[in-house]
Amino acid sequence: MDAQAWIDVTLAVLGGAIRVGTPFLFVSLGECLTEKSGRINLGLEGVLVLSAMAGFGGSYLSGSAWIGIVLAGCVGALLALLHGLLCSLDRVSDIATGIALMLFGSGLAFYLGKPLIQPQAPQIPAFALGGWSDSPAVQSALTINALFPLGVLLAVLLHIGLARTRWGLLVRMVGDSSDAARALGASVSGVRIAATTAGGFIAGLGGASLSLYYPGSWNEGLSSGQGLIAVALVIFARWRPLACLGAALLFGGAGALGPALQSVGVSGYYHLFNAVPYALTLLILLATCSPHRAIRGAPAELGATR
Amino acid sequence: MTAPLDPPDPARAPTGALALDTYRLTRRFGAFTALDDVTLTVRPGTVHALLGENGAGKSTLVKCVVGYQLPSAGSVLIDGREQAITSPTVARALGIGMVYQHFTVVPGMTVAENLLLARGTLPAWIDWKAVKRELSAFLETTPFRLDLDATPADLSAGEKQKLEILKQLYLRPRLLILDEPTSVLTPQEADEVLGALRERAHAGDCSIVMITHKFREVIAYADDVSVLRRGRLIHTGAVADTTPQKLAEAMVGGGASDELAAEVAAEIREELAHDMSPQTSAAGSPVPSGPARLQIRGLKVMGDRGEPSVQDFDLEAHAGEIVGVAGVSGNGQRELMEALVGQRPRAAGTVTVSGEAYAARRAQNRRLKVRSLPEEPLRNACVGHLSVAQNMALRSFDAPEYARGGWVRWGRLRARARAWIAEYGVKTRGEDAPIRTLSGGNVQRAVLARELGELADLLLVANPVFGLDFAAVAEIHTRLRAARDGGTAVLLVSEDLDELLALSDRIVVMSEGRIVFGCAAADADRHTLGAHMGGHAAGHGTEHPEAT
Amino acid sequence: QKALTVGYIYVGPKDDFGYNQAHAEAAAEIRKLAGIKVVEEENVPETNVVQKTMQGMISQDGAALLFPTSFGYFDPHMLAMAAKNTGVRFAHCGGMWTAGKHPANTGSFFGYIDEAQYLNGVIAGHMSKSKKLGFVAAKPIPQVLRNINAFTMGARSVDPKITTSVIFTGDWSMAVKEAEATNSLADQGIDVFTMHVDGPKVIVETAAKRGRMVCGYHASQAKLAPNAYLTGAEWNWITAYKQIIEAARSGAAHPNFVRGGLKDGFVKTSPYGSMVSEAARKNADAVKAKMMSGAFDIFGGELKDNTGKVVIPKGKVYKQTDLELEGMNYLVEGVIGKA
Amino acid sequence: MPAVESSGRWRDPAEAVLLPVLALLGALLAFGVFVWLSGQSALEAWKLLFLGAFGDSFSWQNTLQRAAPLMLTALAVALPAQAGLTVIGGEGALVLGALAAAALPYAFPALAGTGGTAVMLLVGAMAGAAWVALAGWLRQGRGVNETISSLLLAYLAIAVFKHLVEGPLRDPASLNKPSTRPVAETLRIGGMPWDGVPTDVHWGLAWGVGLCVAAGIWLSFTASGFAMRVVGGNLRTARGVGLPALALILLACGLGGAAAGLAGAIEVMAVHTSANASLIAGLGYTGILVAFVARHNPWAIPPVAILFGGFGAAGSLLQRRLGLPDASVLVLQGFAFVLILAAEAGRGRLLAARAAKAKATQPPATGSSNEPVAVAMPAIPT
Ligand SMILES: Nc1ncnc2c1ncn2[C@@H]1O[C@H](COP(=O)(O)OP(=O)(O)OP(=O)(O)O)[C@@H](O)[C@H]1O
Ligand SMILES: Nc1ncnc2c1ncn2[C@@H]1O[C@H](COP(=O)(O)OP(=O)(O)OP(=O)(O)O)[C@@H](O)[C@H]1O
Ligand SMILES: [Mg+2]
Ligand SMILES: [Mg+2]
Repeated sequence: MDAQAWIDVTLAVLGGAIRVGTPFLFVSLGECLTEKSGRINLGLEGVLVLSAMAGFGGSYLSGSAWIGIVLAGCVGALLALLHGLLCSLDRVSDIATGIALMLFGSGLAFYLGKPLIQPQAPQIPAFALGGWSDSPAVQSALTINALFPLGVLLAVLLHIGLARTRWGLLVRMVGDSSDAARALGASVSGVRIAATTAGGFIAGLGGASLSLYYPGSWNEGLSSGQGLIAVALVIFARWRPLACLGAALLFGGAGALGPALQSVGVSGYYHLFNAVPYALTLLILLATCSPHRAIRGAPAELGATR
Repeated sequence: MTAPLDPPDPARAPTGALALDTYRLTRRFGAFTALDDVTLTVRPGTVHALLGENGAGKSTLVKCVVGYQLPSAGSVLIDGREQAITSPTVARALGIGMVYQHFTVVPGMTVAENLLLARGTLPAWIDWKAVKRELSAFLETTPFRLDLDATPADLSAGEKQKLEILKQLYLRPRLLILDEPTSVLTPQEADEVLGALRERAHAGDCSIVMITHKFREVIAYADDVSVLRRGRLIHTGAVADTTPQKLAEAMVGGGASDELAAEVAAEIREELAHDMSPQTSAAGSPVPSGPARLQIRGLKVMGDRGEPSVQDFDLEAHAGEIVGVAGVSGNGQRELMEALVGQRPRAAGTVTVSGEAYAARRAQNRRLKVRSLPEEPLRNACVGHLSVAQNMALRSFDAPEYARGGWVRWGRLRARARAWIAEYGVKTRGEDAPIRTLSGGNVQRAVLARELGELADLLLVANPVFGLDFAAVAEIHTRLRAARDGGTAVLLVSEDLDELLALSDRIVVMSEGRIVFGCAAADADRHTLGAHMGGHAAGHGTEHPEAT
Repeated sequence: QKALTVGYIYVGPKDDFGYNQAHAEAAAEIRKLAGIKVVEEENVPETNVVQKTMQGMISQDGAALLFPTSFGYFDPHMLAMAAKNTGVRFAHCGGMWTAGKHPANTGSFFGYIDEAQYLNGVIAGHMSKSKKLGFVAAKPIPQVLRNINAFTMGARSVDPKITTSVIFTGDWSMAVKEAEATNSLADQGIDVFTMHVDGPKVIVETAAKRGRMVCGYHASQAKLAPNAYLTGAEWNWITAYKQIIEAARSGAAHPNFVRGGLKDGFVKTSPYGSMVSEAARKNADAVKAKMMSGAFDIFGGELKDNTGKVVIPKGKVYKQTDLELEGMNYLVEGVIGKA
Repeated sequence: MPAVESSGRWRDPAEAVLLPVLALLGALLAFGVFVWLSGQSALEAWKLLFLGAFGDSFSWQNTLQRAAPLMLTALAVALPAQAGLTVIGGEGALVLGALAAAALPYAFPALAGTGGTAVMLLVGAMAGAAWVALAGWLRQGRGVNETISSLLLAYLAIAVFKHLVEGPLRDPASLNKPSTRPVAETLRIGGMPWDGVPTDVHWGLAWGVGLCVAAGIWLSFTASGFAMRVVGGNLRTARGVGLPALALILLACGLGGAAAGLAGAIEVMAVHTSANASLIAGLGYTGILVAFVARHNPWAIPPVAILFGGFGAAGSLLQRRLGLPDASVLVLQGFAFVLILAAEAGRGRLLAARAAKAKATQPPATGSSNEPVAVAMPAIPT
């Protein structure tokens, strides 16, 4: 590989970080909020798929991508609400419920989405910030979909919100000590249901980014485990929204590596290159975790994750 | 919901101590009545102590007052007016604050955040600069010092308890309820805290209800005292008009057997004796010098956050003695016990049992006859969803007499479980009931049967009577003494100085993961021990116990 | 006359704008024929589940002719079922039926779609300004390699400087990877795309979004990108279906090895997009006419692969029907990538 | 609130069966409504569901054949769960098991006969065991959450599998379906006989049922099985009584992984005849659902796997007869899973009337003497 090829691959990875990373950003923010309240939602995979379908349908039927986005968020919130409600029943484990919702969400999405495989729907606009360069690679890396800035804003808002708003403190308290929350008269399951639902809304936006921007259509292979990986991203972001942004970008960039290498002629081993994001995630988790102590920042009520 | 709620405005809010009355307050859990028709009066501007055995209903009473639990019947009157206190929020609005029996600080949030949260009525947007200024100013007015940016994980148990109290003082409560606030404090700290609170009460700022098990505190700080037994109010009146002995009799009741009453009376005398006149009474028999059963050399253990929580730890226990380890909770006792019984890796040092390097493995436990009674047995020594019989089998299900060719002989184990249930008086619906459906004391009994059922050479014990009532305490203490007299070496870690003084032959004090003091129990004196527990005494390790 | 029940089995959704849709569209035509009953099942994995689906169509629905349409159904699944149901005919799409080796009640049909891909290449060669073409493919198997080679050779017949960059996604249907492959290639200045994956929709849309041109595959994707769609290589399965069904109805021997190209009506090309230049149309139409007359062979010597090795010696010409081509394992000169 | 204490011993098992059955009926009802809303007859759908799953011997074979690998992949979740770990990476163990079995003849071309089959199954099982045990070790030794790591490891295993099968190990003769070299006829696994006639249901079913029963017996009646349940029930307790927790957890993970690896090897030797990407059909993931619905109880896995197999078999018929999309089975499974979970909350309440009566007759926990006691000193009025 020559110098130009290195530059090209780097650019492609940077561009891919945003393109591929956008859904991860939203899902991991949604999961982060959910987990901050002391609950884990593996069902975000189902949320992602169902909301991608709903967003696409909404955009297609209404003719406006923005209506699609809102619909995607709402449908995501609804499914997550179901998770929240189920988990607040006695003896219902959140891991099992998450897996159930993964199945249920994808089933509904595939069933109801049949008529949506064919049509095209209005897409989310993108900002071309790379006009100053005449390299197509630079231009494409700097073509930013309108949802991405929204995601960044959300990350910042969540960061600030968790640190200095009443709701943020409440969510963190419930996630850290349900006894304390009860002693202060807060409704633990109420807060958890609300946080889970809000998390579902955010993850739903990730679904919209899949079906309405990248790759920009609805089909049954649209999500390939993004919702599940988000759970891993939240751990290595150590439950910090801004770090979720970084984790999502890193994972997105790693996902762009395989195709980028092939496009500059590094062929072979593509199955292995395509698995780089997973290997990277595992390595980072290995570096983050320790057998002797809980990860700093982990909500204490989150028994399932260490 | 969304309107910004203002912080309590000290200038406008009504101030002054509240009067509290409960009228025929009753609380039932299923068929069981935890609180039975209690009518109680707390005079404004006084410190009112609440006494009672474990499970007498003290916590239930105060939880009903603050709306954490709803009474099944009866009412609560504040300043003579009936109030429907349906949640802690309502209580807070009325000016009632409560320090719960168990910590309710949020471990992952800073001291400042914890204090702010306690205020209940948070503004939608938090201006941390202003809040911190306000909090610092507030801290100035209290006798405690805490770093606002520390997280509770960095605080000792005593500091956490102070934070709990600060959380309530910050609200400027007009009625403050404290459920066993001094159980994790050294005697000196307890004096400091209670003194400050009494001052406030007598200044007319607030009324105080204080639950405690320590007669010393009742006598020294309370104005009035009430005694609950099995959910009923047995006695209420001025402290000046009563004596500890009378209070104790009220707690235990005339219905108790003579033997038990004598036992209890002895325990109380001991406690008071240690309080009032240091260095008078000796506990236990003279220090024996049997063969060394347990030798700990240079032990180092890491805590949950990766910090050393036990270090340079040397200790020996000989056959036929009880070695008591005293200390304020959170000074490494938990980690020490865990490292000894194999629940936590040891970072350095050696542990030898009867001359053999000890790794807490199963075969070793069986051969060297090592047994343990950890604290919180349901969490540390049981599997909640397994049956009583299965839990009783945990030590021996793979021993030759109960397992043949890898197959467990459950029939035999169940028969033995039935025998133990009868012998140890475990109240259970049967040996097949999941052990988590048993009451705390009965779980303790079940574990005791398992661990003491066969004679041990070394017994590792931690807080064996925590949360138990007098009868259970007396029984467990008797069994521990019996084991000692039978030649067992007992290592007894306890946060209860009275228990240590009553049982031990030798006492060492643990502070910040090290042994800082040691002496024969006969020479032990409450105040010296307390000083070492608080880390106030002379430098670490100067009076090392291993001189014996 | 008793109705003939025909079963169709698809590996993906019937409306994927691609491989499965091409079959399902033709199956829908068949359904309209008198005396024919069609049963269908989609998203059937290539495990013993497909064996059960075949058996179910036979025992529960009375199917006498089955069309398992995915490569992976052939061996061992279809062969196993054929051995158990000797009275039922099996017509597999894409497999290599071999006389003597495979039972007589089975057969395979396929189309020489590389002809249409060659024509795609001719148009692409004319339309490309950067002289760099892109091919997004699933896996390096002979049918895919043959398409990549034909496309490249078509383009290089216009301008020998043209190269084709290939990206293998590794999966037949993986939307995000296909989009990412398209974008990576677009970043390299590639301006005409084609593909061989199950559902080309994502690639067509992504290329169009990037302002690139695209040649379709499997079915027509023209309406997805009217301003970017040059032409496309399409299946016309109805021809093969009718042949096989007629034989079943008349009781004639089961056609075991059915192949055909443009001139046989097995494949077709999409109508040219409005932006396709006159010169391009003319050139492509001329080649197409030769193909229709049977006078055009794509693969002839001397042909080198992209490592410089001669794969077809000088003077040697392969007819489309030559079985050597069905085992192609190289990428020709001008292709950037590794087989 | 206090949990209701059970009294009769029959109550718990009765409830454990009754609740999921009720939930299943609820799911069928919900599915009927769903079908009806999309314009089809619910009655017809129910009928076809039954016919397709259990209607005749063909349906039964269809159902059982689908159920067979699910029993093994469910064990890959249930056994680690018994030791306290939530592992969801059975798919990775399955593909590695398949890969190992298919690759073995490359190294030992002389393998043949029953012995050869046994060796291949063993090697497949060992490959799966190693992979899940790795997740277990990452948890115990490194503190990495095993749910996440097993998922990531599954993705990695699949990538390695595809790379090898479509690259270095590819049989050049496998043209359009890149595969390893086919397994020799003598090494393959055939159908189980029924009444002397071989059926379509291969011996994998026997392995599945056999291993589930073996696991059930092991957990209930042996010392090591009980030790593992103690580790899963309370790790601190297990350590406190000196059980070798790490070894037991690795054992549980290894055995679970071995079951999934075995499933992979059986898929190669009984179904696919070689290893190729068609193997990656989500059997590992469906196994997760089966294990969770069975509440990780090995005894419950076979019936639940048969239920899921039946769903699949019936879905096939629903598509062909009613033209419902293939996803309708997913919807039905989704309803069933969600409702079965929700029903768990009804535990101890379903048969509560009896329980309440039983409880009232129990003596209070705190003691037996409840008569009023003399007040030891005069109460001072305030
Ligand atoms: N949530 C509950 N469910 C069932 N029983 C309960 C519950 N809370 C308390 N009890 C029972 O009510 C009785 C009174 O409990 P309470 O906590 O008030 O005792 P206490 O006097 O505070 O004892 P301690 O000195 O141990 O704190 C006990 O028998 C206890 O087991
Ligand atoms: N999880 C549970 N399921 C069913 N019953 C329970 C459960 N937990 C507690 N109980 C019952 O609630 C009652 C109160 O239990 P608790 O542990 O508070 O008893 P206690 O009064 O403190 O007794 P002790 O003095 O022995 O500790 C007991 O009768 C116990 O059997
Ligand atoms: Mg209490
Ligand atoms: Mg108790």
